[in-house]
Amino acid sequence: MPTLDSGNTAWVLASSALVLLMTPGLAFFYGGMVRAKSVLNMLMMNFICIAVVTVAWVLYGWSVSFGNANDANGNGFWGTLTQWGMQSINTGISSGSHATIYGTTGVPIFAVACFQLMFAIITPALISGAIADRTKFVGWSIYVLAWVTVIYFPVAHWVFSPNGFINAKLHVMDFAGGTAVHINAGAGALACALVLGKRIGFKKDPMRPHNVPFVMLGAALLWFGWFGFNAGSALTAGGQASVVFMNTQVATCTAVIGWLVAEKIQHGKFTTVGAASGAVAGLVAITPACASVSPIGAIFVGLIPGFVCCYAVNLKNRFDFDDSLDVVGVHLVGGILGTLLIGFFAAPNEVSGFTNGAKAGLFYGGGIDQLLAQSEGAGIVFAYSFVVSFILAKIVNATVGLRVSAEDEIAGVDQTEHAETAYDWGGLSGTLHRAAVSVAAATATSNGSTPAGESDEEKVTV
Amino acid sequence: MPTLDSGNTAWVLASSALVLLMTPGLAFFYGGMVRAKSVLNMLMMNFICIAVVTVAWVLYGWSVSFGNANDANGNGFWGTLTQWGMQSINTGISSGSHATIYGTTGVPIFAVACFQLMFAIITPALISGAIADRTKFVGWSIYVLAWVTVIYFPVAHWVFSPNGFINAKLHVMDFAGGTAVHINAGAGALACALVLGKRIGFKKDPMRPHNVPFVMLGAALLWFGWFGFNAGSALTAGGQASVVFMNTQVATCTAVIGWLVAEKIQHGKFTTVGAASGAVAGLVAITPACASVSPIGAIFVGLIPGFVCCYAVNLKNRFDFDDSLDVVGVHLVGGILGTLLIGFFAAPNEVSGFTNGAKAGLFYGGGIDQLLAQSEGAGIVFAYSFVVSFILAKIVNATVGLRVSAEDEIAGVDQTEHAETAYDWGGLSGTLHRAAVSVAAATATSNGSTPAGESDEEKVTV
Amino acid sequence: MPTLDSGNTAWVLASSALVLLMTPGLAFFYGGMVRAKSVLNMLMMNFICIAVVTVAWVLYGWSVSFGNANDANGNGFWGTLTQWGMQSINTGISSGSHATIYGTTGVPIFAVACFQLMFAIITPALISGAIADRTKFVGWSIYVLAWVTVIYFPVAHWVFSPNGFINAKLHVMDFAGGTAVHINAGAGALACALVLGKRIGFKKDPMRPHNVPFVMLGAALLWFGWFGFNAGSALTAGGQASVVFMNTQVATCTAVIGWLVAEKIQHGKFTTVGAASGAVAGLVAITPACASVSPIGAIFVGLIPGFVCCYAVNLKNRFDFDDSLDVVGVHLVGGILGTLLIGFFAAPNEVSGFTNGAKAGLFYGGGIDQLLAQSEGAGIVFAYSFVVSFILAKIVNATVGLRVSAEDEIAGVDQTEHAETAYDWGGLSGTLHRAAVSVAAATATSNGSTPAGESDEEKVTV
Amino acid sequence: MKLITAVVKPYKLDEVKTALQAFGVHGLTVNEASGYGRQRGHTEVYRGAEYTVDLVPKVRIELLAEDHDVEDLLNVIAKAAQTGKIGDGKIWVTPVETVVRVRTGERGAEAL
Amino acid sequence: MKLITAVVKPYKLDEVKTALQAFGVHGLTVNEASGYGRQRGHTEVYRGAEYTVDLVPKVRIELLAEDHDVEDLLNVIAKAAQTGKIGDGKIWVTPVETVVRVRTGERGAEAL
Amino acid sequence: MKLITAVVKPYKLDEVKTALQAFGVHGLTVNEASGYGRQRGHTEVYRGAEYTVDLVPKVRIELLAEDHDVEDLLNVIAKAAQTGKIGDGKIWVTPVETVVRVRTGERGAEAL
Ligand SMILES: Nc1ncnc2c1ncn2[C@@H]1O[C@H](COP(=O)(O)OP(=O)(O)O)[C@@H](O)[C@H]1O
Ligand SMILES: Nc1ncnc2c1ncn2[C@@H]1O[C@H](COP(=O)(O)OP(=O)(O)O)[C@@H](O)[C@H]1O
Ligand SMILES: Nc1ncnc2c1ncn2[C@@H]1O[C@H](COP(=O)(O)OP(=O)(O)O)[C@@H](O)[C@H]1O
Repeated sequence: MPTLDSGNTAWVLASSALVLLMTPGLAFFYGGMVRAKSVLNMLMMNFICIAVVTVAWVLYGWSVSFGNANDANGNGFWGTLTQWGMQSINTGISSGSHATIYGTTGVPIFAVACFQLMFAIITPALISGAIADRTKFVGWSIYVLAWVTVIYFPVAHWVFSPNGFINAKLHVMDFAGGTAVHINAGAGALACALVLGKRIGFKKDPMRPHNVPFVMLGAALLWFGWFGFNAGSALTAGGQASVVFMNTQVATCTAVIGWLVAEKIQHGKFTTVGAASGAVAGLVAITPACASVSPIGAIFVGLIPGFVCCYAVNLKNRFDFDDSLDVVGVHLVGGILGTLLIGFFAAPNEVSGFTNGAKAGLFYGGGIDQLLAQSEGAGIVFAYSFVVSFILAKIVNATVGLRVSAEDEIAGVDQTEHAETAYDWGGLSGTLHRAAVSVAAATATSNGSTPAGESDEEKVTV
Repeated sequence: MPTLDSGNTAWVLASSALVLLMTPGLAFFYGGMVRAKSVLNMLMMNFICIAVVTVAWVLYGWSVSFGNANDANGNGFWGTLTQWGMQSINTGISSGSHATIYGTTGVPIFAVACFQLMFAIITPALISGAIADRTKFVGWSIYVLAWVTVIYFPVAHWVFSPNGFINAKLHVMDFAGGTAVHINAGAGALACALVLGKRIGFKKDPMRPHNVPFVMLGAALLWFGWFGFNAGSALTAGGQASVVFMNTQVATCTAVIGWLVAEKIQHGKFTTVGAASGAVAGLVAITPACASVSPIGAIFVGLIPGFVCCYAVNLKNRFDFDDSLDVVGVHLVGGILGTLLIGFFAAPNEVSGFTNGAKAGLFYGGGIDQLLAQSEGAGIVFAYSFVVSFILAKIVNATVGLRVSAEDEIAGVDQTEHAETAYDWGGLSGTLHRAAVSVAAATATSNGSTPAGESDEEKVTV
Repeated sequence: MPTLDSGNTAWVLASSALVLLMTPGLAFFYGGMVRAKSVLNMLMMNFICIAVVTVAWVLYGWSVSFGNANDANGNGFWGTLTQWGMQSINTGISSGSHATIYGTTGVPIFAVACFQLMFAIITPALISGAIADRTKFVGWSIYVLAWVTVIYFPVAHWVFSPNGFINAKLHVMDFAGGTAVHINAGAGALACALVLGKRIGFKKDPMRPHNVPFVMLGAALLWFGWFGFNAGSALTAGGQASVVFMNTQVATCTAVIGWLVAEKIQHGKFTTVGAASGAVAGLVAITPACASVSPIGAIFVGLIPGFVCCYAVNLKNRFDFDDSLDVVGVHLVGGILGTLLIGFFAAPNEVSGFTNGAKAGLFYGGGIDQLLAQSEGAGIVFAYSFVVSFILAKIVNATVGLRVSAEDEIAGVDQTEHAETAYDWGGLSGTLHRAAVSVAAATATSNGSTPAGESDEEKVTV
Repeated sequence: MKLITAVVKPYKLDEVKTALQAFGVHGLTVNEASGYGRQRGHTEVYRGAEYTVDLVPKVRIELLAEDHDVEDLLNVIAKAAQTGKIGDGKIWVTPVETVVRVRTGERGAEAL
Repeated sequence: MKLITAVVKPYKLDEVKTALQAFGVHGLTVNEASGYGRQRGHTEVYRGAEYTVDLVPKVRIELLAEDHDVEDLLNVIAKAAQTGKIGDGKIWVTPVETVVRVRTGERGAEAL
Repeated sequence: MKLITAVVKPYKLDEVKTALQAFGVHGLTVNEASGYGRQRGHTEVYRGAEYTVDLVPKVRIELLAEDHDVEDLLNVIAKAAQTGKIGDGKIWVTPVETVVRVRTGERGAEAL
């Protein structure tokens, strides 16, 4: 049986921590872009994904996605329930026993489970950007639970499990999740934007970012964590992880340049939000391709999506759907581009790292096959994810409700959903009245008081 | 002699960096919660802990805490002074020599010393939250030095050193510091809150968080760094570290849920500050237990403290002591819960990783013994820490002084202690007068000018 | 041939991610110190370094700096072009092949290339602080490309490549870049400050930091990443990396203390910006020395520069050059001090880790030789960098232009260079008019509209 | 010459501005304000403490106008700012003795 | 109708508001302001440079009142805002010709 | 007693304050404001959308003065705030019936 490799394990554990950090990073990237009255709701929509998905993951998610990863006879559509609660997995702690290792990586399954969990967390979190400023927190939390259960867990099996059908049968190369993560989330975002509808004042009121440095901070944390996301996906600390790391860096940088150039052409300026968005577009695009291309190839896998996505963010205005923070324009479009560009730029040397029979790309003498395979994989995930995401959103919206009332939206979801204000610079804050704080009192009042920003009814001060 | 393991060393070094980051994370978690006029003082109280404790650590702290870790005949109460300045430790650099390894970990003592140093830094830093808005910077710095010397260094020996009496004699399971770090800091916080007394306007003026996104940022950095704190405590990158990582994640998430539910019951809302607080409560509670329970057990070791701590933060109002940012409610209560819950949820497989004769918990057929042991450990650390912290605070307060004057507190400690303002959005800043900046001039003026926010004496503009 | 070491590789990859994070960290450290009207420009000046330098690095930078690192007969002045595009380097992916390892580290060249790339990114980024509030974004981007090509890539070869002349011939000890990074960037900063000239209102208008918590956040991220910078430079996870980690921590802390003490003497207050600046000064000074001194030595290598740099930041006022954020006072002065202090504090045991014939320092019985060698190295890098930086700045300024117009500078470079506002707290933002957003429209308008803050011509609202 | 001061709901500012422009007003000055009145605020929760925020955000518009325009301007502003809900705000008129245009030193009507 | 404008220390706002409510005032408008006067500011230090901040934070309260209430209101406000220390601020009264309640279009006293 | 209100460019505030001090003014109150007028704003770009910001930042100065000083003060302020470029702002004067110094209760000229 394979033995433990402390170096690989150290890398996978470090990568797991890096990927966990991506979700707060995303929260700030998104949170900085919304108006000051809904930044907290945006942070919370992301934060709650961590909590909800983690619980589902240990209970059944891991088992459904990877529970039969080592079983060549898996049906390819979903895993098992036999590893529910992760109980049957050997930790290797009790003397004499050995930790169950994932494949031939020398890394304990528990470490790989931590790593893959972080992917399951950030994927639904990505959707939140499409429905900023108007989402009911409870409805969203339930939606996230349903979404990962019915969509992410199986799709992760299809794409990431050695015996998943997209991976094993269709020979798709998706190293770190162009389909399973970005196209998947992008499709969900489109569905949610359509179900929830436009924000009040969409295309009329100005809705500029309230804190651009936070957008940059978020982008920086995403970039930092993404090295764990991509290079960690090698599950080993060696040559492949090293090239993947370099490719990730290169594509992200050329994407920044691509976006800035497109912006200069369109608006005559290089913006900060544009540079941050370009970086994310590049990270998205290189995610599936990072282990299939050479650094030279990575230049194009970044440059092209960076440039194109800058135009793609205008789609929502053209087709008039309120994908508030451009999840479609960046993650769906970027994910599709990255997945398909593999069909052109996949290089023989890198491709040899894949054991699923994938071929080199069109520009590297591999012919058209891989491009077709990639398209197939992208198409299947998009179709499945969009349809099911749409249905789930309709159901949740019709039951618990996914969208807040118009008054609440105008007052701001921070106040109405979370009873908080993001910032208080001290000016007039002397004008709050402090309520009795004993739990008793608090409970009493809390019933009467539905916090509301522009609530017009007379209301007794607590 | 044990040989170097590069994988384990890489993990311990990476973990050390992660734990260092926790202190700035804490600074932002706390800093976002105070009013805009004292955020810098809060950042500084945390930042100075890093500086002061590090110097004490290399000079004598490490030696006192771990200097005789490998000596089975240690008295169990404190280490040695023989490793002062860390001079006697072999770095393994000069050819032919070998780095002195810590126990059987394959990790150089220097790496373990870096890792443990970060624990010594954040423990006193945790206390700062209890005395926000009113603390003299110099007094605090001196208090921190005294506190780690008299309290943390010995207690760390009791709990973390293989021959420490709480560890070896009492068979307490405290993997990463439920007693040594959180109960210890919580007791210190209670003592300081009592000695310094309440802020002007406590329970009267509104004192809401001035920057909630910073609270969330801090919580995110804490969470990220905590993986190093807990999983790094395995000092090896293998099966145990992997399970610990998973348990840490699980408990933190269920604690978020626990807190939010309790909040919904009390106030009818899910708040951002609540979610962040729940995460910290969960991280605190799982810290001692992360290597003693299974992922299923971790669900409860997070959920219960998360729920309970949300009520515990009301204690300060009930009993009328100004633990400003709820260090008692979160770290003391959470630390006690985590330490005791081990007595119920410790699972045989995980427990087998301990070599100090600890037993499984009540729910896992281990009987009542471990619960008693845990209570004993928790009680001893609380009693020692509270009494000594109280005495030290009294002494420092009576000599250098720990609390600022009423005028200074009203004007804001940022202005009066640090001569700075946290934010300047540019509006009226054209109205500052720039002073001569040559050192000479500066020195001259600085004497005359005791910065004061509401200073009413006529004063010549520099 | 040397075989792969997964532990060392994990550490170098993790370190690479840490060092990448330093540049955004620097962006916030600087960004918090400028006025609110130019924070985005500052973030962008740093962010663009990542993009520009990365592309240059894979295309030719790595090859020029390290392409012939293993060749003892290298000319010592620059590497090769044979590794352009990094194509000739074996990834070790295709079965049977082995990744090309860097020296005897057991780490793939690709990993080392990622690590060294991050150094090439942050060095020019450091310069940006000297020319805050007034720099043309396009001119800066071009300057960065020219600067790394003509200055950083060769200098990195001189200092870091085993066969570089400063390293091999002059026996200079510069472990992580006191000369190649900090003196180099400091000299460039001085040159740029002189070429661009002073800001309007320098020494007249108040220019206080607009967001001090961001300064602290940046310092924290720098500190965190710096462990990768210094300890990662060992390229192995063992005894040397462990001591380096400890020395880095110790010197940074004593520098914080040194700066705060100097500040107390000068102004009677301990400031937050001062503490953050002291930390950076300490990190700068220990960078070259971290592997040459013992922890006791590190105390002084931090304390002295921390204290001295606090006075050095007044040089710009004395000599009346507008090094806006004190790159000279901190990085040039700190870098020189760190490099020279090695000549006094280098300890035999640590020095034995160097294979270039370096000697112990004056206080450790090594005589004066090493001090002379260090001075020589520092002098050569300063002279070369200052002269060439100055010439390049003159050229770029004379052609594309490096400085914005007076109106733009008064209005603020965020508005005029990037058409953005950093913050919008929501107050009067209802008063923006949203323009047509279709690309067509956008393009149309963008021509007519040269965004301007105080533009006085009549202008039709879009 | 008169000074018209209007305190209205922030999200109404745009409509008021547009209406005034349509009427032919070429300038005005605005600042953020907080209002207290029949319209009540909202409740916030932090760590077990509930706060009542009883000031609501408003914008305060100042408009220098010639006497004969005042009546019309009052109606224009009131119409544009009206939602019919409590909290719509107030408008008041105070006499102005002199107006100076800083740029030119012009006085009175020419200064507008 | 008169407009009473009071510039007071920020942390006194709450007391002023409470006193006015007690007196029976049902509305007012507040905004942040900075004051310059006998009361001096404080010194700040950044990287070796010392700054003197000579504007101190104040709040500015506007209160529309009927003529017969003015005298009492002046006393109520002055009493509530007083600390006896330099910097307590000023109150002044200006004549108002018309007041309109935006919601209803009511004029004069009814508009309050 | 009169109230002089001046709306000027923010970076001119310092000069105005200095000029007033030189004239012998011992106090004033300032707040941030945004102005709309001939001077137009600027364009901003976010993710493909262009915004026109048509309010420009101003500062609003309030100065209580005795009748006989008003004329001089108007000139002092206008001179100090003038750049000659569009957007320099306005100054206006309104009558004040009473002034109270909160600290002492003094009225009228003594209150300044
Ligand atoms: N007496 C007053 N003086 C000054 N401002 C007032 C006064 N009364 C009300 N206001 C302002 O008018 C706003 C709206 O008043 P409110 O009583 O809430 O609703 P409405 O005007 O529709 O009756 C308040 O928020 C406050 O800003
Ligand atoms: N002439 C004035 N015009 C307008 N506001 C003034 C004037 N003089 C003082 N103030 C305001 O009153 C505040 C307090 O005045 P100050 O002279 O400091 O104390 P006091 O009123 O107690 O004598 C100042 O901060 C300023 O806001
Ligand atoms: N009718 C008005 N009422 C109140 N404030 C005005 C009025 N007209 C202009 N202002 C203020 O004066 C400022 C400058 O006016 P503007 O027309 O831009 O330039 P100028 O005064 O040089 O002609 C405006 O930004 C606005 O704040």
